[in-house]
Amino acid sequence: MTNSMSDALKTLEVFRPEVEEIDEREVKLSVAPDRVIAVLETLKSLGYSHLSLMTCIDWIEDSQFELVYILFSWKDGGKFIVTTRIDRNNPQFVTVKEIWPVARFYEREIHEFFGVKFSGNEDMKPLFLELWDDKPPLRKDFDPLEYSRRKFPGREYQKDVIDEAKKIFRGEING
Amino acid sequence: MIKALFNLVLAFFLVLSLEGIARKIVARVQRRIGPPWYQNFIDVFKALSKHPFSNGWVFDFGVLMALGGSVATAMLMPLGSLKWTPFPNTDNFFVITYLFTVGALGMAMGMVGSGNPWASIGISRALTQMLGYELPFLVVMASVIFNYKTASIHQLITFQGEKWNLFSMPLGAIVAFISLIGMMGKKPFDIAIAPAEIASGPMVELSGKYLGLLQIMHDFSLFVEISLFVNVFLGGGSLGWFLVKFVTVWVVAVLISSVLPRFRIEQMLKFYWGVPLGLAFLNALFVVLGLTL
Amino acid sequence: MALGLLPLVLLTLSIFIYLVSKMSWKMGALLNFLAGLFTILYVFTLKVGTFEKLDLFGLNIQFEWTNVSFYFSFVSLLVIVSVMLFSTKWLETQKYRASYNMFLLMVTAGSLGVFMAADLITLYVFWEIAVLSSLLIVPMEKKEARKAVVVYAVMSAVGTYAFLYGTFLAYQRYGTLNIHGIAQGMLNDTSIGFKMAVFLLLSAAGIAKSGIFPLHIWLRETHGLAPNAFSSVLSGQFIKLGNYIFLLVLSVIPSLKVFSEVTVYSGIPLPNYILIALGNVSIVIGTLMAIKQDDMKMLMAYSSVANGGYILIGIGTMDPLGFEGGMFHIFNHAVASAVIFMAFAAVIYRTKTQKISEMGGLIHKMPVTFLVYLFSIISLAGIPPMSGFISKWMIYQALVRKGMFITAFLAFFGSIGSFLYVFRPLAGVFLGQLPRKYRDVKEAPAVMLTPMVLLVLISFFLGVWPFPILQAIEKIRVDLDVAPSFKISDPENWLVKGFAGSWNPVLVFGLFLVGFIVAYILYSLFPRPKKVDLLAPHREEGTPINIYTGGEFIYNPDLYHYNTKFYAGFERMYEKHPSWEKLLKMFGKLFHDAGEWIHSWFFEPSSSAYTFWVVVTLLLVFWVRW
Amino acid sequence: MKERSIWERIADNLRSRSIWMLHYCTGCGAVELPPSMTSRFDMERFGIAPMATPRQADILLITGYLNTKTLRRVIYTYEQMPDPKYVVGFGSCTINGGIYFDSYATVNRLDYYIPVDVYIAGCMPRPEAILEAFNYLMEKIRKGEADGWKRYRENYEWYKQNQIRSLGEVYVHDEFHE
Repeated sequence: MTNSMSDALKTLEVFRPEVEEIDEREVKLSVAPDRVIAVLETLKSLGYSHLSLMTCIDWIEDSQFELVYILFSWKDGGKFIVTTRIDRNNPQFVTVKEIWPVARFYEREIHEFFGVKFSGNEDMKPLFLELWDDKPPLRKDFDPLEYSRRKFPGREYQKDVIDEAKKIFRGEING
Repeated sequence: MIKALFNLVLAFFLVLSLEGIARKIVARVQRRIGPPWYQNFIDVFKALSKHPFSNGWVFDFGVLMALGGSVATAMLMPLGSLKWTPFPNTDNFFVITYLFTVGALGMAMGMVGSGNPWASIGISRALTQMLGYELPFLVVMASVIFNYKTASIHQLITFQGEKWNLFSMPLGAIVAFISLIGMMGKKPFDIAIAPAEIASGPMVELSGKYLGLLQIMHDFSLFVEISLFVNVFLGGGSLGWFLVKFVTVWVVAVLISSVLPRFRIEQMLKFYWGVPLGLAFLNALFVVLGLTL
Repeated sequence: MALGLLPLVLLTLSIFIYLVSKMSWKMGALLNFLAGLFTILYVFTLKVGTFEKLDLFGLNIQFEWTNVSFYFSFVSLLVIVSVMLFSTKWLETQKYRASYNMFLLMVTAGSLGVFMAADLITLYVFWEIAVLSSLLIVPMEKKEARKAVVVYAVMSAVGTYAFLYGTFLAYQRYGTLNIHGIAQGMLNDTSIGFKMAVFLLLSAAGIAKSGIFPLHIWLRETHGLAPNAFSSVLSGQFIKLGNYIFLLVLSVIPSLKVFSEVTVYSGIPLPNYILIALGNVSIVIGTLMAIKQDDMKMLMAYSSVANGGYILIGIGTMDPLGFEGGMFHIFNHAVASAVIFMAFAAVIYRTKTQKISEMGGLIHKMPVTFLVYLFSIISLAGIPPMSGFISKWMIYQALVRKGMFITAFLAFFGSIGSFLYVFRPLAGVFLGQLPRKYRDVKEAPAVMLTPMVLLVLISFFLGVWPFPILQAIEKIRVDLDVAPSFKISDPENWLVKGFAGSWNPVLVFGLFLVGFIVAYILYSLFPRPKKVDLLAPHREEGTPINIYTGGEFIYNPDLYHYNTKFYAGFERMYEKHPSWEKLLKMFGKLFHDAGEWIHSWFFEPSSSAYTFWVVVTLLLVFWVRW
Repeated sequence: MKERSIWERIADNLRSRSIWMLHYCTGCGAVELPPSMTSRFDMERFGIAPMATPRQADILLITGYLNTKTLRRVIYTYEQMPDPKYVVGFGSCTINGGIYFDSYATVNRLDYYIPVDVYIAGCMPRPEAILEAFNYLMEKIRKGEADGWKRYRENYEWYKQNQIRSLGEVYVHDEFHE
């Protein structure tokens, strides 16, 4: 952990983040949802000005979404990964559009693929998917194979080609 | 009138097979086999046999006017001697060059009429290119006409009985050849039909038979341009000799164009208005002072 | 009615028409048209050579009807009558209709008087009538036109007063004002300097009027901002006044014999050479500036500059072919630019804008205007089936024959440049995508289309069978004995002969027809095309434009039309070009500041200094007592 | 296979000898085309040349997986091509979805949407396979069996209905092209 990152951690003590050091210049901070905005702003003031990614992870077992903000500092090359857990059934969170304008598109994408609503960022139009009519696709409970079979009819093979291919692969029958 | 029809038939078969040979030459330069010599015939008839799209009556009218213009010019063109001149009293140089531009203007109007901005960009490049290569050529031709006091092509041929203009006015011949490459739209100067940049420029909306008709129009214009150069600078002689010279000029042009990259518009204009124009005026000066070799 | 009365009758008629138009402008316009029609028929009946002397308020006006005046009045009347017919419908867009009718008739009267005048003073009087009435018509429509008219007035004033000064010089030396008298006097005059001075002063009016190099600035704004139909008269007919002066100066006063001892190059005397040099420069300026204009009327104004240069070169060479080419080009340019300006007027009548960049795809809505414009640009650019080519062919023959390679080069540059700038409005305004705001534009009314179609048919007919007009010009050439022995047109075997070979216009048109038929046969042999509807996005929303757009769906046609900076590649080459207008504006500024300085010198704020200067000037005046 | 008139047979012969390929690369297989054009494999000797616009092209090469966005543009381009047109599907992605068979955005079978004349197996076939396929296509054209475009015209409704089923709507407004 570089010393500049460790003093940044000291200033963040007040928010009592769970610190986990992943790499020499990479630290993960998991914070309670209501303190995230404050942590982000302090980190930005400390030089971690580049929001290089904002994404979301679906923990379906404990029915939670984990919002991940990756901040990078051009001064000392350190990277802070700020994460927080929000409820999965009614995913709500505050927008960070004012801090980083680019977040507008990240949030729009997260809304499209996970269904998380961001108060304060109202243009939630679909960004990548065209005319999508099903559950947000990157959720764990969405089954792409079933969707693909329903939406894009495939080719019916008389004999089961796939397991025959496995046999050829294992050399039981010659190809 | 029979000679005129003979002109057309000769133009069609001669130039299409020559273009097939040109594709063969380019292939050989790139060390590959290349298509058979009759490939262009197949392409033209295949294009004619498809079911095309038409973008409105201006599009059709433009293609017809283009083909009509270049067919009329091909009919006027003498082939190497008075015996093969379809209309002896009307083969004036200026009439041929300006009747040739009827075809060019008809094509330009038709292609822009297709409504595709690629085509308008291509046509604006083609017209600028015409401004580029036409001027040195006309100055050289003016000096030739001033020297022999006649603008009718078949008289120019008879004047070159013993010594070709190529040797009596070498500068003029070089400049005329450079602008001939520009006129034909071969490689260094195919800015207007650049397939990579503007999706084959004016020909972007040409489907089926329009593509075939434009290909035939291009053949007739090639025939007119090269036979103009051969008549004025490489003297006359029988039809056989004329064809030999025609083929040699074509092969030399193809060889040059198969190795050169494409110019930009400014480069092309600066090139044409630089050395070739200077040489053309120098040639005019020599002619005025009577210093022809 | 006697010859001299014609212009005077027209003048009184214009007052009468003003009163009639006050009541109903449509009646006034119709009367105007009938008067024009009557004049053009009457002009045919006039016998060549009738001489007429009138004294009006003590000023004896001499008229003489020669072949030249017949040719010029026929050309200008043709343009004016068609514009009068055009404006019977077009006038509804104008505010000052009655005065428009009146001044238009005054312009006709003035120009007829100029063409008929036998002596220079009558020529000057009618010249002033024509110029002043045009000065009053130009600022009628647009507010900015007022400033443009000032520039126009100054430029033509420079020309006319130089002309007047030349007349007095000639009168003072040769004792006569009659043109033939002056010509006789100049023939046996010896001092070259004096003859040159009179020659250049007289031709200054021509330079100003037909927009040749030094005095060509007014053309852009005046043609651009004048009321649309009148700019057609301005460029079609007013340039002919300037060309008449050139003809007067170059051939009526036989410049070849008068300046035979100062020949510069291959038989062309020095003054002709100066005029040809000016013509060359104006071709280059006209072509280069026309290529980069975005306003279509200003574009055509610069094309008038270029074509004025062509005419001057044609007549300047005093070579039989060049002379006849120049004279024929006067006719072609008049008809072609009149039709083009009327076509633009029809377009503006419908779309209310002059900028090429704001328009597009009008062919779907105004096909007849498109066809009329297409055929007139074929004639203006000098392409075979139309009459424009014959005149340019003759000029090239003369230039190449005389070995003037620089002029020939510039003439070729002008003619190929004319392909570029006539094609720009064709592609930008008529072809391409129709913008949304012109979705319900209708075709121009029939009354506007008929004059255009008639003029185009005349030009087309003369392109295929040019001999009637060539014989008329040949009569003029024989009158002014410019190498009378040389035969150019012999209608028997349909040949137009020149030094360096001949050609047969009917045969060329026949070949073009044969080519067209061969193309049509080939076209109809093969499978029928499927129609692509270019107006689909206008008919029902939500259908993309069905042309190749790289696989993308384009719903908004306005984005997909290429008309601004059409020749970007070429325009970039002469972006920072020296501008003659800026030079003159700088001079204007210089005089303005000097006047300002002197003005502040005198008009002191304090009254004592003011009285002091008045006393000093009075003393000075009495002391000198000149 | 109905009997073809003499003109039709000649035209098919001509069409087989000069195929113009549309230069519209939809997937990863397009990288195999340049080597098949240059001197080692030289496609041009069979008369096959790349063309810039669908209006001039005869065959449309689907060189890889097709997601919904590209499929819309492919259908639109296919309809812009003049009539005797053929489609060649490269690689297993066009046959049965290939490695993206379970993706929510990738098409599993190409010829539900546009008629395909020749499939080339392989997860991106090499130039030899491509030339072999082109020769096979030329043979089919000569025999008149390559009638994909006729099938598209005859059961146009079926194809349209398939397209709507998978894509919702073929033409789509997106904010980036207004």
